[in-house]
Amino acid sequence: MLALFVLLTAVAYTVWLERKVVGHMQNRWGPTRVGPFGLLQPLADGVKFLFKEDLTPPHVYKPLYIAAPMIAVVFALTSIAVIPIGNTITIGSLVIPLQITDVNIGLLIILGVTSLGVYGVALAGWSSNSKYSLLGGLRASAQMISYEISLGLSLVGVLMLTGSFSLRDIVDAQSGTFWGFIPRWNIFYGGQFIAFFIYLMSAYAETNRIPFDLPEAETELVAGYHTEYSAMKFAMFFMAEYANMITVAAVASLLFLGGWHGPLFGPPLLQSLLPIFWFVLRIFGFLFVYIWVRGTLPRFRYDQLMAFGWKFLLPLSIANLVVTALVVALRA
Amino acid sequence: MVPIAYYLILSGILFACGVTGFLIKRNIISIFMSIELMLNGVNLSFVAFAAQWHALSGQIFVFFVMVVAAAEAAVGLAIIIAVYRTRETLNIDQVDLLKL
Amino acid sequence: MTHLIVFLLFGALCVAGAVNLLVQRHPINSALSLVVVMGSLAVEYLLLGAEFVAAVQVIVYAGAIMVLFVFVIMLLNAGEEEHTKGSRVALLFGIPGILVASVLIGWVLIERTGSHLLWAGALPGAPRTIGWLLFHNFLLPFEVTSILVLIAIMGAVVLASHPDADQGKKER
Amino acid sequence: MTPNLHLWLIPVLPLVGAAINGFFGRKFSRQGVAGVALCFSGAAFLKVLMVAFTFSSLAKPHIEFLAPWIRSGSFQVDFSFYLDQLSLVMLLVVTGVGFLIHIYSVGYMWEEGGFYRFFAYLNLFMFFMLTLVLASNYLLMFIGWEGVGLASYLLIGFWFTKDSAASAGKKAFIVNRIGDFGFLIALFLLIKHFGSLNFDQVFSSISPLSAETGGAGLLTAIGLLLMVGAAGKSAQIPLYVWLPDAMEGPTPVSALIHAATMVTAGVYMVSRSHVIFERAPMALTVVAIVGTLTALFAATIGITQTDIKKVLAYSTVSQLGYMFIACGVGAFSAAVFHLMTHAFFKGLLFLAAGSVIHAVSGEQDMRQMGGLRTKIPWTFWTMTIATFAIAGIPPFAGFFSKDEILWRAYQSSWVYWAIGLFTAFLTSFYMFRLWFMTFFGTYRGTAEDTHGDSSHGPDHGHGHGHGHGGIHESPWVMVGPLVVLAVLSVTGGWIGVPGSLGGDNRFEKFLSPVFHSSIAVSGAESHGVATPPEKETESPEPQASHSKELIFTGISVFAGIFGFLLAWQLYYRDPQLPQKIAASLGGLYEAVVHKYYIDELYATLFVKPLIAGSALILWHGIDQNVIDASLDNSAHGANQVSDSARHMQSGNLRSYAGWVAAGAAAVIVYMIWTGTR
Repeated sequence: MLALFVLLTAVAYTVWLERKVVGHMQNRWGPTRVGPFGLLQPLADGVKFLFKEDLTPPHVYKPLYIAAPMIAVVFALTSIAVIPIGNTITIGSLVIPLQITDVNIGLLIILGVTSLGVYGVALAGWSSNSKYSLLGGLRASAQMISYEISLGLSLVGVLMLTGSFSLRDIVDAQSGTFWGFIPRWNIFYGGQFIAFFIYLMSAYAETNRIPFDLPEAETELVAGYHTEYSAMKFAMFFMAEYANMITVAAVASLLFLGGWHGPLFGPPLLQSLLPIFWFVLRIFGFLFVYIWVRGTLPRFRYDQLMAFGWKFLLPLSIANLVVTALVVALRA
Repeated sequence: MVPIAYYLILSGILFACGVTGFLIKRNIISIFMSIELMLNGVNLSFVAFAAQWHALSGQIFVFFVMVVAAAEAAVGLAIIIAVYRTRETLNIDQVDLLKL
Repeated sequence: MTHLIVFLLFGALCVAGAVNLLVQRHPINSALSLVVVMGSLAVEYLLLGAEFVAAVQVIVYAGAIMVLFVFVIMLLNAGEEEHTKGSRVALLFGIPGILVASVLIGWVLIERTGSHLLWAGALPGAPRTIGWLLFHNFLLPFEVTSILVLIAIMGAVVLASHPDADQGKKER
Repeated sequence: MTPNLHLWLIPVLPLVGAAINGFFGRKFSRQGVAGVALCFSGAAFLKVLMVAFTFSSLAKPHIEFLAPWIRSGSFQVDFSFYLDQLSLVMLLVVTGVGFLIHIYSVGYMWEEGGFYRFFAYLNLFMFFMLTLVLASNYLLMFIGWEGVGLASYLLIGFWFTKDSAASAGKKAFIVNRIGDFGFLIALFLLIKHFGSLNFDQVFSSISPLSAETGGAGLLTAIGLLLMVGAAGKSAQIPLYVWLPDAMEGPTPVSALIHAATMVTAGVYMVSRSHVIFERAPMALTVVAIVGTLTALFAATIGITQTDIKKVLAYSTVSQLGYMFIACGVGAFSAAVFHLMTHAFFKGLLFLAAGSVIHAVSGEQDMRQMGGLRTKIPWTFWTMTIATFAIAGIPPFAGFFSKDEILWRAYQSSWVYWAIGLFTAFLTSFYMFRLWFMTFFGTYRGTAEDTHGDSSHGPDHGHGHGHGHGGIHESPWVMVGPLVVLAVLSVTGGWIGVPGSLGGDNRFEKFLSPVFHSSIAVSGAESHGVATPPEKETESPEPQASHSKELIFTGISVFAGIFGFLLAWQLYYRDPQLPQKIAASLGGLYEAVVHKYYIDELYATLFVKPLIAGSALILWHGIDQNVIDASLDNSAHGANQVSDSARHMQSGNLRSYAGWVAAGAAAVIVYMIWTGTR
């Protein structure tokens, strides 16, 4: 429950952060009115969504129209469950595990759940019986399936380096440093920065973010698959998207950026809280890159997207996989 | 603890449902999904037997089944698309040119 | 005990999904019910301890194959299936035949396997061991299957590649 | 180890000739074809002569193994050759006479179409005949046996464009089949009871057996069956009918196959398996009776025939009858002796007749001839010698052999002797009748009548060739063999001068080891009709038998002379008389002219019912109603079934699925049903 609350707030403030940053990038101020620096803006948005009229257009296929956003948001949030945000905190005697469940195939579950997330988008696009939405849904599902492959393959490299599916083990394998000053992160290790690059691209595509936001391209299809949605249902899609972003960011930081490892100092309580801080820092850094890219890059054409995914990313990831396998085999 | 027979019965029910769907469905895609359902029932029995005999090879077979199912889905759906393109229908009862 | 309860719960979900697949007349509903079936099957796998199978079930089946189905349904915009008078053979022979067959199979299974109890996580199919098996004992089938998949991909591309159906080609 | 004589060369040489002529002869010139044929048959003859010269130094019987043929368990049959005195004599006769007739044929057939074909067949016949003679087991012998049948069929039907020739060929073949059938069964019996077909093994396993007086014994059965085969091949009653018709073939063929060699194969076979016959008195009796009847019967028919070749044909039949008498009374050496001499003079007769026919341009009816004495002297003189020989006038060859046979016959039973004597008289009578009708009196034919009367004149077809000039002597290639054979028919008998005439019967002594060996083993047996001749010759008081033999010799000579006189009276002095006599005899004469209606009898008895039955039962009944019907119905049924079953293929996927499901259910039910029990 706590985790859910934390996640929702995180989502809300990611939205705020995005608006702020993009605003500054475009020489605007972004939200300023509500609260200091508009810090209460997310809250206001939430309230607005809640009280808006939830209108359902005719000709929609009701059951799926209603189910789609829920599917989207549910899958988006469940994937957080297996993500550890740090080691256990020990305050005095009580021990708080900072992870909801630690199954030793956590990563696989994340992948599975995110892959299920497609349904929300696709069904939304299809059920709300309009050409924009349908095109958006089609694009979304096609694009997600296509990029899921290279995403998974890019992760396999890391998995081979630290032979485990358990996120905790993966993170623990990244503690320490090379030669004392370079942190022993996977991104610096065994040529995994290529994998990281692939992961980044695929993640953008998975979360339908610029430059791969074809499904919801405002300028072509009005808003893609959630054209017909309003109020809370729209909010759900919104939350699902940002939650996915956060999940992806968390996975990236866990797998490539050394998880919660970082310099520890100060009193024990601080020492026990610092890993969480480092972890959240990485996540937000990653999100910042998201926003940054959004602010700078234009959108792809659809065929370019597909060509990029199938003809560049996939071979690249396979090559990376082979090289990593060779490295592991030689080292073993 | 659950008697293995339950798992097997479950898989049997799934399989039977698949076959029935194959028999009564008229939409090619639905029929195709019925096939997938049958495969799933078989997979369950595989895993259950693997658990009974403590032999992982059962699970390996499940993987093979999945891979083959994936390939089959790719080809089959492509075929369905081609059929739809030429015949403008998905109703299996209307795709019966191949007869005497 | 919990094991039994969970099993019954998701088993019921499975059967419900399967039956729903049959009764639903719209392909997309059938597809979604099939997704439900697969998801609950994944849980059953987890109960049996086959985590990796469960994960792959979710990722490959529910996450890829069924998405593909949904995609095709959306692409072809398949509507309600109309009730054409099908073949009497299917109803006269097929249904009774399959009923008899299933009943007999069930009877024999119960009769043969007896009440062999399975514990939760009876057989931990750890990814490591499975991979080991896959690449040692089952290397040849593995390679053959990979070739099969390659051929399937090419076949799908060839079949679906058509000027007016680019997405069909781009799949998988 | 006895030297290897390469006996296999003897049969194979003619085969090579046959192959060359048969396959490539079409391209050769006539000279080429004749050259090839003569080369190979002559080579065979030379080979036989070489063998004959080394013969005295051989261990007899001399068996040469060539190659294994059939090996199944203990039963084995090889390609191996069996050389002893008997087969040597046969070899000399076959190759010698055969070679001469080859030479003769070159001239006779020169104008014919299918020249190469003729010689290919002729060589082929030589091959089979030699195989038959040299065979060391009954099976190989049977191969030769069938082969000569085939060759004779081909040669009888040489002018296959002519119906009579073709049907005659078929007749010969079919009648021979009947005999071969008996022969085959005899072979099976041998295999069953003695587990072998090799002569030496069979005989050595038979020798210990004692003679069977009863008629139903195994050896008797075998003997009778062999006799059936021999009767078929050697034209004995009741299977002689094919031989007269066989005269449709070219005359050299008649000379070679149907007088000199093939028809004597039966005699050879009987005397080869004398071991069996000596122990089957019943069979021997049958042989003797058949021989006697045939001799008499054919002779009587011969009297009335007007076709020159037919006369000779019937005389051949009756002479063969003589040989069988000899066999029947156990005088195998005498039989072989007569076989040889008969080969000489009968071959000569036929060749001479052929020369006559040649001279009168294809005419065969004696009534169209006459007064040819001066026109074709060579033919006349050689023919005369042959006639005297066959009539049994000393010192010609026929006299000795026939006299020998009669003497033996008397020793066994006077009935044989009497009939034989009468037959001898008839023989000389019709031979001289032929002689007078052909060469004396005035020429009754028209020289330019090249076609003759196509009703008679089987050589009609080749008559076209002789359209040149009138009556003319034959070319030297034809006359040469005549002369050689004439010499042989004069002197041929001298090697067998019986003791009674101061000779010591060298021929019999030469052959005696063959026929002696078995007797030595089973010498004890003295009962039965077949008193072995050798015992007689070595009987204690030769003088008495000698004087007795002399008397009989005189009687037979007198019979021959009487026949001559009668013929002279009837056909030279007063040619009208025969018609009167014929008229007075009336029906009997008619019957004789029509060969006792035997052919018609057979036609009504066997041929027509057979054809009718075949047409009714086999053709309409079995072939149409059973075989064809079953095929048609099965096809029709398949058509029906598939017609109804094809509705299963409705093109409806779900119905297919339904079938599959039903089938799966059936399989599962079956598996469980079997698995739970």
